[in-house]
Amino acid sequence: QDKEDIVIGGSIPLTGVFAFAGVAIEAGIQDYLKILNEQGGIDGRQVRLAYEDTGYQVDQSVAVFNKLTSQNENMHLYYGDSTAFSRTINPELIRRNAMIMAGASFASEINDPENFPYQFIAGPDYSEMFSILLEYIAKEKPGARIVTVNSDSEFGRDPIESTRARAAELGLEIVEEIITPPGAVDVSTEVLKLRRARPDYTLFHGYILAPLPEFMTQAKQLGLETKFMGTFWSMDSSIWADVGEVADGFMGVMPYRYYYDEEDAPMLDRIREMRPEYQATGYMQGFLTAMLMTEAAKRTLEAGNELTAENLKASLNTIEDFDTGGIIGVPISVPGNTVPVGRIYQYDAADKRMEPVSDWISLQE
Amino acid sequence: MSDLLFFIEVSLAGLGSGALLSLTALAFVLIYKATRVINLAVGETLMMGGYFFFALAAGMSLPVWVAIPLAIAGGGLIGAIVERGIIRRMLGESPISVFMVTVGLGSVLVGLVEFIWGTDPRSLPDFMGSAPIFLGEVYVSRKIAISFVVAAVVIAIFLVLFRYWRGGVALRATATDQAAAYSCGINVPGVFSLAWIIGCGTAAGAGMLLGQIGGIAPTMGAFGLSALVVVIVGGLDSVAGALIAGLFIGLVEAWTGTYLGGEYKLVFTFGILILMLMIRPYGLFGTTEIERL
Amino acid sequence: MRAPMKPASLEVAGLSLSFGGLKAINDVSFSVEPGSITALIGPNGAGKTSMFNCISGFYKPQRGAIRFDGEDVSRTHPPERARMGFARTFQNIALFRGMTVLDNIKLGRHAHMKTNIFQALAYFGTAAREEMELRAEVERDIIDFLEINHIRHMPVASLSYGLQKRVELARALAMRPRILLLDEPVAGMNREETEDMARFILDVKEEWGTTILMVEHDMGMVMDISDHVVVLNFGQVIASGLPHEVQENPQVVEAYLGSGDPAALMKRLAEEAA
Amino acid sequence: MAADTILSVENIEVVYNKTIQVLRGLSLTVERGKVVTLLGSNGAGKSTTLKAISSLLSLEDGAVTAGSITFDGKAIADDTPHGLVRRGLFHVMEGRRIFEDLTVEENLTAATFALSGRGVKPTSFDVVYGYFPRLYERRHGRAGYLSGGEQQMLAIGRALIAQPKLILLDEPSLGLSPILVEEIFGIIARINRETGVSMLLVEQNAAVAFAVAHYGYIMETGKIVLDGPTERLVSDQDVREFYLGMSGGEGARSYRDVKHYKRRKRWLS
Amino acid sequence: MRIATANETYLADEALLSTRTQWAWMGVLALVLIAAPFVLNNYWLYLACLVAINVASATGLNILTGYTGLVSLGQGAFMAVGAYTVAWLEANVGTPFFVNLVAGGALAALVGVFVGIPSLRVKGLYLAIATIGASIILQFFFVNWSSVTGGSRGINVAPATFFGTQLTTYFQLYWLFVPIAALMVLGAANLFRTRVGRAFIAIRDRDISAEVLGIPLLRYKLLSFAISSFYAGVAGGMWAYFFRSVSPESFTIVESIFYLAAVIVGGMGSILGGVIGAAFMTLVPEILRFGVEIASPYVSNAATLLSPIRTVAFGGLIIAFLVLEPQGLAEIVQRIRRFFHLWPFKK
Ligand SMILES: Nc1ncnc2c1ncn2[C@@H]1O[C@H](COP(=O)(O)OP(=O)(O)OP(=O)(O)O)[C@@H](O)[C@H]1O
Ligand SMILES: Nc1ncnc2c1ncn2[C@@H]1O[C@H](COP(=O)(O)OP(=O)(O)OP(=O)(O)O)[C@@H](O)[C@H]1O
Ligand SMILES: [Mg+2]
Ligand SMILES: [Mg+2]
Repeated sequence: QDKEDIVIGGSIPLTGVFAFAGVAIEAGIQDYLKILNEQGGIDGRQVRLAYEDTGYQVDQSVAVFNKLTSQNENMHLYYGDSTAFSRTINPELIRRNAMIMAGASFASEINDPENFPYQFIAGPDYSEMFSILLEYIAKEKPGARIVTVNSDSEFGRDPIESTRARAAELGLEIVEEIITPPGAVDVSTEVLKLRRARPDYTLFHGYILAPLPEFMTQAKQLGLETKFMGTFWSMDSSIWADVGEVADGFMGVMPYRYYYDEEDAPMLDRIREMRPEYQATGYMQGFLTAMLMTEAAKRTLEAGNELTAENLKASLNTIEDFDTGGIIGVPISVPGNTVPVGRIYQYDAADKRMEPVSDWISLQE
Repeated sequence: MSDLLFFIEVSLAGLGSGALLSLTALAFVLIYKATRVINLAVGETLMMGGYFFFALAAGMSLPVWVAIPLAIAGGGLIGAIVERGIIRRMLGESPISVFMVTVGLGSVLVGLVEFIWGTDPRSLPDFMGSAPIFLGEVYVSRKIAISFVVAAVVIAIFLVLFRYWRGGVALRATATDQAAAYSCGINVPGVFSLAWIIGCGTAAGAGMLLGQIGGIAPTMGAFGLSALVVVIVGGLDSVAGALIAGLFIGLVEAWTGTYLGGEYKLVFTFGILILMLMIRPYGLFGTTEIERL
Repeated sequence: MRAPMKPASLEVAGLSLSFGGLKAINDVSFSVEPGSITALIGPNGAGKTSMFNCISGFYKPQRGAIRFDGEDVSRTHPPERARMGFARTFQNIALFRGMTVLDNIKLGRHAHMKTNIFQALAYFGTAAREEMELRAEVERDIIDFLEINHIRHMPVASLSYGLQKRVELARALAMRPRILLLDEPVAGMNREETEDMARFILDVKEEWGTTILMVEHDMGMVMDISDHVVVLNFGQVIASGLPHEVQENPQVVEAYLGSGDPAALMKRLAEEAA
Repeated sequence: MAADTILSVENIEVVYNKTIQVLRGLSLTVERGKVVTLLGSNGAGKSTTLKAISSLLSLEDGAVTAGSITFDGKAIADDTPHGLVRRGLFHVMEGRRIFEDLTVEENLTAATFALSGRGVKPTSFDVVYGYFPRLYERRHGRAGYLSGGEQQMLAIGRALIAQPKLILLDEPSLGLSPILVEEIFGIIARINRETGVSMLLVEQNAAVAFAVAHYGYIMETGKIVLDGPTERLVSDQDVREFYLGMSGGEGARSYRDVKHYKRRKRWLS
Repeated sequence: MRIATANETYLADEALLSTRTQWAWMGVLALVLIAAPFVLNNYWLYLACLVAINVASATGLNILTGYTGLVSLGQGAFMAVGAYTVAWLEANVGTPFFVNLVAGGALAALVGVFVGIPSLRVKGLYLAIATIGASIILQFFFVNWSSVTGGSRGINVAPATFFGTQLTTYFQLYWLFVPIAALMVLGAANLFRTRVGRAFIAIRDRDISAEVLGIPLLRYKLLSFAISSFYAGVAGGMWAYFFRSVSPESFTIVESIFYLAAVIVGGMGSILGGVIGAAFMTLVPEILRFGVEIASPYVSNAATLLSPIRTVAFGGLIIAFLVLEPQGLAEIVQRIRRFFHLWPFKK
């Protein structure tokens, strides 16, 4: 039999600080592959995920990559778990010219087809997320006062500079930039700063949950009238479920639909059929990533080309007005390394759900 | 709002978190005083305290006032197990070996927490309420204020104990020379156990307070590192030093965080640490080691 | 046997050292003749070890001078003094417990060796040559001399107290001493072992021509082998002279020697009991 | 065994690190109220014997592998080291082992733990200061800065506070000036006389040990080779030669005359 | 018991390998190392390179901590200095890799000396804590000195080039890393045959008396820091060529703990110990990975247990070795050697 499986390799954080995402991502990828394979796979070839846990540590991610590549012949697609890994493995990807990679990192740095020719992001990068947030704010409240709160990590610092520029363009005023040391829990002094700045919007980035609830609690106690917003990794409704009343009204940018979204979406129906219980945002990310990757592979094979990284990436960039089955509410294109689309959702503590408060905002002209 | 008022608020918040540092530092001091061991796993024991409370109050839905003492006891139990199982076998080994053992212990505890509770951060059932406290116009976070009071009371108790109770002498005697302490009729294993149990119990208590403020996660052990700075500045064997240095570091962190930016907090505190080691190696109140030829 | 060196003289002039309020050494002056054995005795806490620490440079006296062969060395650091020819043993044995006897002895030569870090990393060449010379010399002049051939490869921690004291002496000898400071060389030894050590000390003086300054509480040995005795009390010199002169000095008897006779003690005890 | 035996050691063997055997069937007894001395050359195992009696061996990875030790009528096998102290056995260890970081007074306080659970009235520290006035002067200073002699006084002072029935003294004369040796041995004898406490005394300075002891043992490489009342020991030829340094006739021989030849002890041959 | 070998010359008595059996073993080892890259697959070659890097760094730390008794939790930070230097030189100067590695080592050594200054006043645990402080301060510079370090994103590193060939595969890097690591280990072993090494040990055993015996304390303590961080710097440089990207998050305090653990598990104050400790600690997680793979059909979500198990095993190993085998693996090796020495056919 010459129709061998196509393998998606995966350095996935099933444990460590990012485990909650990794577990969901793995499920998302697997489910999409199941759907795809049921439909006959790609060109009659089945697609299979070969992955291992990395604990969200770069050296482990690299080790897993090396292990999987030496064990699997037909690995043409890869899922990586962190910005540091994406960066570290980049030269090796270029050297091998055998696979394209996407992953859990939305780092702006990766959105650079020149330096990261064989990687992409199945959504907007962090700067683009902030752009989406700022566009929303500019529309809701022109000239609004904004405070950004970022964690002192690579993740947290990613969009700071681009945000400054974008806010200026949109006529928004950044009145304070707060940076918290990584792992800080006591944020009282930061809250005091916030009180002094009196912003209309407070934008968090570089956190998953903590210390956002404490921030919001104290701000509420102080009677601050500010709206709190976050980015993709803070947007899962299940992590907010435990926080309670304080979480009500938290907003943020989300590139995908939620599991429970009611708008018409055949893929969501399918997912709910396969998995009767709630699936986190990471699931959608994994699902869409797998969809885009395999689409690229499909287009490459259909064009009669070999599955090299170069060909795969070229095929990926041919994706235009592509229907994701409702995972994203509008047809998408991948002209470069990202899919710069998103929507603002807001948390409703009573329903324990994120509700859409805007239309889909696309940064593509 | 006036700058002065802002400064006072920031300083009060600093003192509040400083008190938590003091309490954690106290856990270092208690264990060091009796066993000459710098227990680098204090941070992780603190984390365990948070998770115990979580398991009892959220998992088993016990009332808070039952869960708190039980979680502290759980911390003590860790201390007891570690002391009986590991530290006691290492009597007479170099302090550095024992130090490294506690580093390993920290890793084991983190692994266990990830094993049992996973890596997701959690929030603790609230037992402090959240109505803010205003001292005149000055705002103080309720949780921080409560933590401050608790830490102050606990430290005061230990200060009094060490002043008037001859057990303090036993602790220090054991630390200086175990064989000689035995030969004076001091129950050396008892002193070891006691120090570890109380030290780890204190850490667990601090963990619950900290968890109230910022939730719990397997990474919260990093707080122990700041507390380490506190004990070095205050003196490894001084309860009063832990108190004063804790408040001091808390203030420094608040000021640098506010006026320079959060990213400067750690550099500043560790800068102070190194400076301190250069000028007064044994801290503000620590006992200098006697070195004679 | 190695060629004797030119013996060195040592002079302590007006030396004072205090710790906080405590005057451990108070304006002490004495001198040690080249090639002699001088004993420094005195009650516990009189400042003898502190004096040794000043001479070897470990303590910095507040006042006074230490002259070695007429040259003031008070400003030099311990390692420099080691290079000049100061060598010592310690009251509480200070051997390096993680090393073998041979390495301990070789270590004594440190200050006189030249291998630098790069030569050390490469080893072959200069470093190897120097090490071999040292080894040959140590074997010939020290290990044989002190009769410690059988233990040369043993870790010092496993040796008995008496042998450890002997290894300390060996290490001091490896320092090419021109003046040897011995701090209680026979403390904790019984009569037989003391006799052996006394013999070595005399041999070092005679065959190596080393000047020796010794602190010791064993009066039997001190009075037998030393040429000159200096007595300290409360950080001050209260007497000095030939052994028998000092022995009869009433002040010394009162502060330090006591009856000096176990028989007298026995008698006194018997009387008290009665 | 006589009824007034406070300590009896029978055929004990001690092994360090599970490999090095140090004591090979050593036996000795101490009668109540008596001072017994144990002599022997370096490394013979004297300190080891004392540590075996006070159960401190385990701290140095040593163990009693055979034989038995009875203190005050009861085997010590089940006692913890501190339990033994509280039963009235106090070990003044080799090298003083005072608590350097504590003050003189705190060192004495530490010794009061020996009285726990015994229901005896604590001794006033003045008793110690009475015997050793120099300690009184330095009672608030850190003990680590005391001179050797003062530290030895403190070590003995701690034993006094503990009100023991038996004191094990390991080389109390080590590093002390002649007059202090006399003084301290005088005090040891006085303490023995005034309080009736029994003592087992390990010494290198045989002459003074014989001055205070009623009975003596001489050990060599882990075994007792000679024992007897002091009067008998001091007249033994080998003891005179090897421990008291008297060659044949009267008085000690001079160190200058000692030559490099190895003499042999009778008890070894 | 081993009977003392009666060597005829002092030279033979002081040689590193004194018996024919030892030479034979060394020969076997060399052959294995030469044959390995032709036999191993890419993954194992990757691990072999990683072991070489870790051996170099652990051996350096062993000089400082195992032999000189100065506990350092800064080895990771020193490696970072080396790695950044190499990355910067590659990006801005383009000097040959060998020069870069030496420069990385040298700069790390310089920083090491600086960090070592507190050892003038403090030792033991206090020093260990000072090194934690120093690495946190270094970390701050890595994050904030963006113009040189690339800030929190770090820098990418061009591959090492050797006579025009880019060393990009693990097969190629193996031939670079293993000889360098071997040379460094040999250097360390040599060190302890000379006065420099002896001085280090003396400082570890009792520093104040070492001074009186003629060893300038500060100079030697700093020298030890310098050598140790030089080793770390070179190892960090190799790391940079290996992972080809350096960021502040590459070298955390956990890395430093890893190296200290490697030295402890291997055996403090034993060159052999540093080497096998580093190899062992690098390979244990991989062995656990295979263990989990085997268990995965029987245990549900075995994959998610891997990381906690590793974390526990990492700490557990440190504890177990310190409690049960304080001399480390080196001692176990010695014991095995002694055992075989009793065999009928010895050398
Ligand atoms: N580093 C120090 N700090 C404070 N006091 C000290 C120090 N070193 C010595 N002393 C004090 O100085 C005095 C002299 O001590 P030293 O050790 O020189 O006495 P010594 O004559 O050697 O006595 P011994 O015969 O008992 O050894 C003592 O009172 C001692 O307590
Ligand atoms: N902790 C130990 N581990 C291994 N061997 C030991 C230990 N302690 C003592 N020894 C060995 O046991 C033997 C007896 O030692 P011990 O200290 O009992 O002798 P001692 O008679 O008291 O001698 P000294 O007069 O030197 O005090 C010595 O050979 C010594 O090397
Ligand atoms: Mg002295
Ligand atoms: Mg002894």
